[in-house]
Amino acid sequence: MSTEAHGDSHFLQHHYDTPAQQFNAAKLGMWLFLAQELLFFGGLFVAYGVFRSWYPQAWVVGSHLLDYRMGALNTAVLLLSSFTAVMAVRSAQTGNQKATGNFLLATIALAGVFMVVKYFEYAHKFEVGFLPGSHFAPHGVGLAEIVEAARESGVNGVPYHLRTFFGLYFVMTGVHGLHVLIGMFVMGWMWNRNRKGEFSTRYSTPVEMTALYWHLVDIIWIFLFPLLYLID
Amino acid sequence: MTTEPLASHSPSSPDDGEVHHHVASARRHVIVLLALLGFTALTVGAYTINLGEWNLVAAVVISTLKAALVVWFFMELKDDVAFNRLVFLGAVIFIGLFMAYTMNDTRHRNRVDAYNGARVDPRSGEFAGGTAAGIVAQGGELGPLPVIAAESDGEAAHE
Amino acid sequence: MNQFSQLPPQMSTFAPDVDWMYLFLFWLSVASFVAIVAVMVYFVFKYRRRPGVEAVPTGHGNTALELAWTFLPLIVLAFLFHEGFRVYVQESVPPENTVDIHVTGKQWSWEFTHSNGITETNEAKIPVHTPVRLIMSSSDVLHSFFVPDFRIKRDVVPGMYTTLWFEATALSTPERPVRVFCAEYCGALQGSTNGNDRNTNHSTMMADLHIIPQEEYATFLREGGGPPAECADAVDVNVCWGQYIYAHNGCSACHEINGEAGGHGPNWMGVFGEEIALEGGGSVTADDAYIKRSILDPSADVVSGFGNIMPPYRLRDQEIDAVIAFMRSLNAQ
Amino acid sequence: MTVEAEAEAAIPADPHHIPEGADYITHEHGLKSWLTTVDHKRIGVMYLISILLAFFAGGVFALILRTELLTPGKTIMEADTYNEMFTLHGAIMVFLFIIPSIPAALGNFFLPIMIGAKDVAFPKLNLASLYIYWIGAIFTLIAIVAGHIDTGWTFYTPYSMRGDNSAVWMTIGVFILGFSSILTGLNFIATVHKMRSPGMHWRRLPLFIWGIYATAVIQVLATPVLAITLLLLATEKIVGIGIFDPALGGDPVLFQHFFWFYSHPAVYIMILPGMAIVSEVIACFSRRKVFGYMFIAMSSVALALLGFLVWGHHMFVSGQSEYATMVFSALTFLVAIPSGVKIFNWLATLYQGSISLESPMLYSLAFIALFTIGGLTGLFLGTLSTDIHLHDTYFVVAHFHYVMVGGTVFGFLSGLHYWWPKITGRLYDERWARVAFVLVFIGFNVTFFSQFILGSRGMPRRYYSYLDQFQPLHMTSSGGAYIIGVGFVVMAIMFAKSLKSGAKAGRNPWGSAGYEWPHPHNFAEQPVFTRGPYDYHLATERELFTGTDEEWDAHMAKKGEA
Repeated sequence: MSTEAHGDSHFLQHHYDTPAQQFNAAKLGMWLFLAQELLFFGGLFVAYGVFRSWYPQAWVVGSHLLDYRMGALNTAVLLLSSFTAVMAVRSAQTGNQKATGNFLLATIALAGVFMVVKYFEYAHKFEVGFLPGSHFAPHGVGLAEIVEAARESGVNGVPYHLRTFFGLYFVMTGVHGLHVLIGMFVMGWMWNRNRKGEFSTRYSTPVEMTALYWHLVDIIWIFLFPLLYLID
Repeated sequence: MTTEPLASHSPSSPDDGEVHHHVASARRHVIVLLALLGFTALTVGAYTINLGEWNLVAAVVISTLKAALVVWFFMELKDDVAFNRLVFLGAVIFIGLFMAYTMNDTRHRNRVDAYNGARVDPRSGEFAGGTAAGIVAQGGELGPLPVIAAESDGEAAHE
Repeated sequence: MNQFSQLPPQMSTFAPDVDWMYLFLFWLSVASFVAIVAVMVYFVFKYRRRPGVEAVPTGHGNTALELAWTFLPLIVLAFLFHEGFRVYVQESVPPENTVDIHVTGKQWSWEFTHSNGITETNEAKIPVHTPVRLIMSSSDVLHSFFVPDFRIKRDVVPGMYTTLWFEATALSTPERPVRVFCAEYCGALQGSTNGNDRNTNHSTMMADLHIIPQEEYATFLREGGGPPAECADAVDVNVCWGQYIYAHNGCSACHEINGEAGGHGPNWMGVFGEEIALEGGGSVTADDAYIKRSILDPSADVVSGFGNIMPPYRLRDQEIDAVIAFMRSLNAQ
Repeated sequence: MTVEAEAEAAIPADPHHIPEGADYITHEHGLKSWLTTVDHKRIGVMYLISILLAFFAGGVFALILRTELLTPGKTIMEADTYNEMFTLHGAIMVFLFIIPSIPAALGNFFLPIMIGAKDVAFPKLNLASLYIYWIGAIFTLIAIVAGHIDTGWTFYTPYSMRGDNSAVWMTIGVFILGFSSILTGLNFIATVHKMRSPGMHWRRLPLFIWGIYATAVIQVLATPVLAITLLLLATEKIVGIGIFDPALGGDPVLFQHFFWFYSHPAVYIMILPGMAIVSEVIACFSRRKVFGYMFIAMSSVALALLGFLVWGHHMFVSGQSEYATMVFSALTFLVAIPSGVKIFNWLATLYQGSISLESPMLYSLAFIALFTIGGLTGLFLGTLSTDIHLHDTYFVVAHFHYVMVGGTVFGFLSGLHYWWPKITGRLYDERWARVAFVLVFIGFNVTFFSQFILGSRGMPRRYYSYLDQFQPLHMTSSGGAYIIGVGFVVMAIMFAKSLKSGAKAGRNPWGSAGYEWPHPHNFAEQPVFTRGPYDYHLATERELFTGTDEEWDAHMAKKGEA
């Protein structure tokens, strides 16, 4: 119990002895949280694997109905945001308050770009009736797109389970999108705390934990992109 | 570690109770970012040249490499304690288990008995009860390609 | 032995193997349990706390002992797995040339369709000493086809086929048919008031298997089924047969025949030939054609005031005629 | 104002500081001080009250069920009401009582104390977990009030796709409860890793902590799969995404894989903490270090990990592939090994001990006997040929009640009696505690042993009505349930009297060498552990003294005179 450490370390909570202990506990806690996040998304990937192996034609045609250029753009955007997030952490660790704030803002902005692109993708699918499961009712341009996609992927007909593909597409990207939104919110909060000068070279834990979370969101997308958009 | 020169170690003693970060250089982060973007381009490239069966393998392998880069460098598992690595690895292993065992079932449901688990009764060609009426109506997994003539109606109805 | 273990009668070729395993496990368990509890009670008594007697410190344990009781049980467990799996494989792989019967589970009845196209509901004729394969599916929720006397069970799943096979080893009597239970929970009608009757909920979703001689089954396949034996002396065979179907095929779960209100379906008394209002407007005359349609495709014209809850019933034309005759006879009362 | 005083004022008051002469219950007053506390002991007590309420509700449903089953056909209610009752009994007992019971209530209270920490690693998160638990419970209540939830606690599709939306409320409730469980587990793992005092190395960790730690691993790794399962289920029900519903091309058997990937490991979330308590209690009442300490600790970890590999044994007759069935059956038998290791080591601990039979020990010895039955009947269900006959019958019902009630609940009661003086500062009437024990023990065996016989005779589970031939056994079972009910009423009165007028407990009424006993609350100063938690031959006379502080002073004075 080092009371002198408490004296000038307002960030140190009372049940910890040292800043290092507090940091290590926080980091372990965060990794455990990320582990549960992985398992959470893992369930979706298992469902994906099962139905992809059962209905390969639906998956190929469904994939051709997604615009891989938009997906690739979003991948690049998220990778870039991961970079700005890691730079925010670096700035916080080296005590550069201004750079920390700017990098956090850049990350939020890139996340925003991701969501805007996502919005356009969703809007189009809603428009032409590529809806999940029981609501799947393509019409107009959508029908033409299906004919085109079926021809491209060499499938002779409309796979019944396209609706399942879009069911999973919306759940997987939707749950991921929700995580992006939560990430934007948390980073905004961090930006505010940074503005108030709560972080220093001795204490930048919250920024680091937020960045860890953000990288995980990025990793999920790294897998979602080829699995959904790039199937031949 | 070959990447050691890129990182600068904090010189102070490790047991003074303070947090000692391995602050990595900005240069390393840029290199990792470029590698990630490169891999993305590679994935898209592999998609445009058709690899057939190997497409899935290529996609998953490249994605895993990308994820590994993020985890190892951006999330700094490289410099983290062994237990945190174990936590991450454990989560991945358990997802693998979940997937392996579930698909062990879903891919083998009709091995012992041709009828067992078959979605269509092979003798009568009849769909099992309780399936989507739509599948039955369409006479199988594949429905006919839609008639494009309906397009103009659909558009009109929508605008 | 069997009365001690409380197992049901052995009516299939699998039963002796399963029971042998059951009894082996039973005595293994009894022996293990008695040994463990005896040691525990003995220690508790022998080393009970007494003044002046201290516990002996544990020391560092005994690795050899630990390894022994970690790995020795594996031998027994491997044997259990092997024996259980051996019988399971037999149960999973039907022989060639089985007699096939299609089974459909639905809330809350079992339909058996024989190879001659005849469908029996909640009862089925089964030839003795013959491998029979059931090809099963469900038209609504999960059910499970469970025959304790045969020691077999398999879920009946909508959207896919599952199979079971067995060979019955003895004839059944009319008083004690081989009973089929539903072992996978499948619910009850909300607000149900007659939960004590057959085929109104999960716990009453039963069927009777009548194990008959092979020649009798062959005759049945060739010539088809007629009215039940109990209707042979009836004044009007068709009315009697219709009443039999009403009682045995699950109609009575929802349809009353006393002319009073209540029940989940329209009351049958006095309905035949009447003009009835339909759900969603319009009306129809309850004639032969309408009754037939509402048995085969109940969702087509639902009577006003009732939900679209009736599953389709696969009855043959003669059976439908019998049901209509029965309904007509109710008007006369 | 002096500089020192200014510095003092700048530091927020230490929420963990308890002034001399007060205890964690009395040092602050008022509802607000409880609802905003971050003290793990208070949070543990609030969990304890919450789970006991849930246990009461679940128990009432159980008695209603057993009353209905006194006769075939209608006894007191209709079939659909019965279906709702067993759904609520299962869901409340599993999600609101048994999963949070030992870890969240007793674990919260004792884990930090036993490792010499001031609190868990994340106290605010700990309080948040409690609130999340309450919110989940509220959603569950809404489901009960809003309508008709009759799917069984397993929510199997496509049955759960039908009916009204109360199933969605229930799903959301359980989804939220899952996060409470995850966050608690996460908190405990971080606490065990990062908050141990000097000298508390892994080979000294009390076995209770090992059990809670292994449980926490499952909570973190398995519960998120339940969360995604329920999310998919709710989405399927509201939007119809077509994953589990065969009417849309989905697969109902896939739902069972998803569900049991969580719910089988969850069985170990339930039983491991019970085993952990038994290890503590047996050591204390035998005055002896647990035999094969490391083997017991590692068997907990082994159970936690093996628990993930065997979920398919819930699906032997579901229509899954024979290949999967074979693998799952083989792996299932492996679970018997660590369970057996624990039982053998507990017996070996009794050998050459100094055994006394107070109520906590009675519950723990009963645990060993009942868990043995539960485990051995598990062999019937792991063996494929017998499982085909026994699956989905009362045999299964009896088996899991022997494990969950004979195991976990008896373990929980053992711990509750054992630590009651520590939590409340008061003693209870041992004679009445034993009367309650005898009633619960006898009632339990009457209730559930008859169900083994019912099951082997072919009585399926979840049956509202049954054939006449089963009636004598059903009546016996119901009679046993009433005896259990009486036993719990006696116990409740006994504990209430203890709270109201029980004698003041000493620091260590059982004379245990465990770390949690010799100090009034948490350790006043950070301790340095120099002996193991079961080293009776190394503990000081003061540490093992069973009386109050005043009695100790008198004792020392007498010694001085002599």
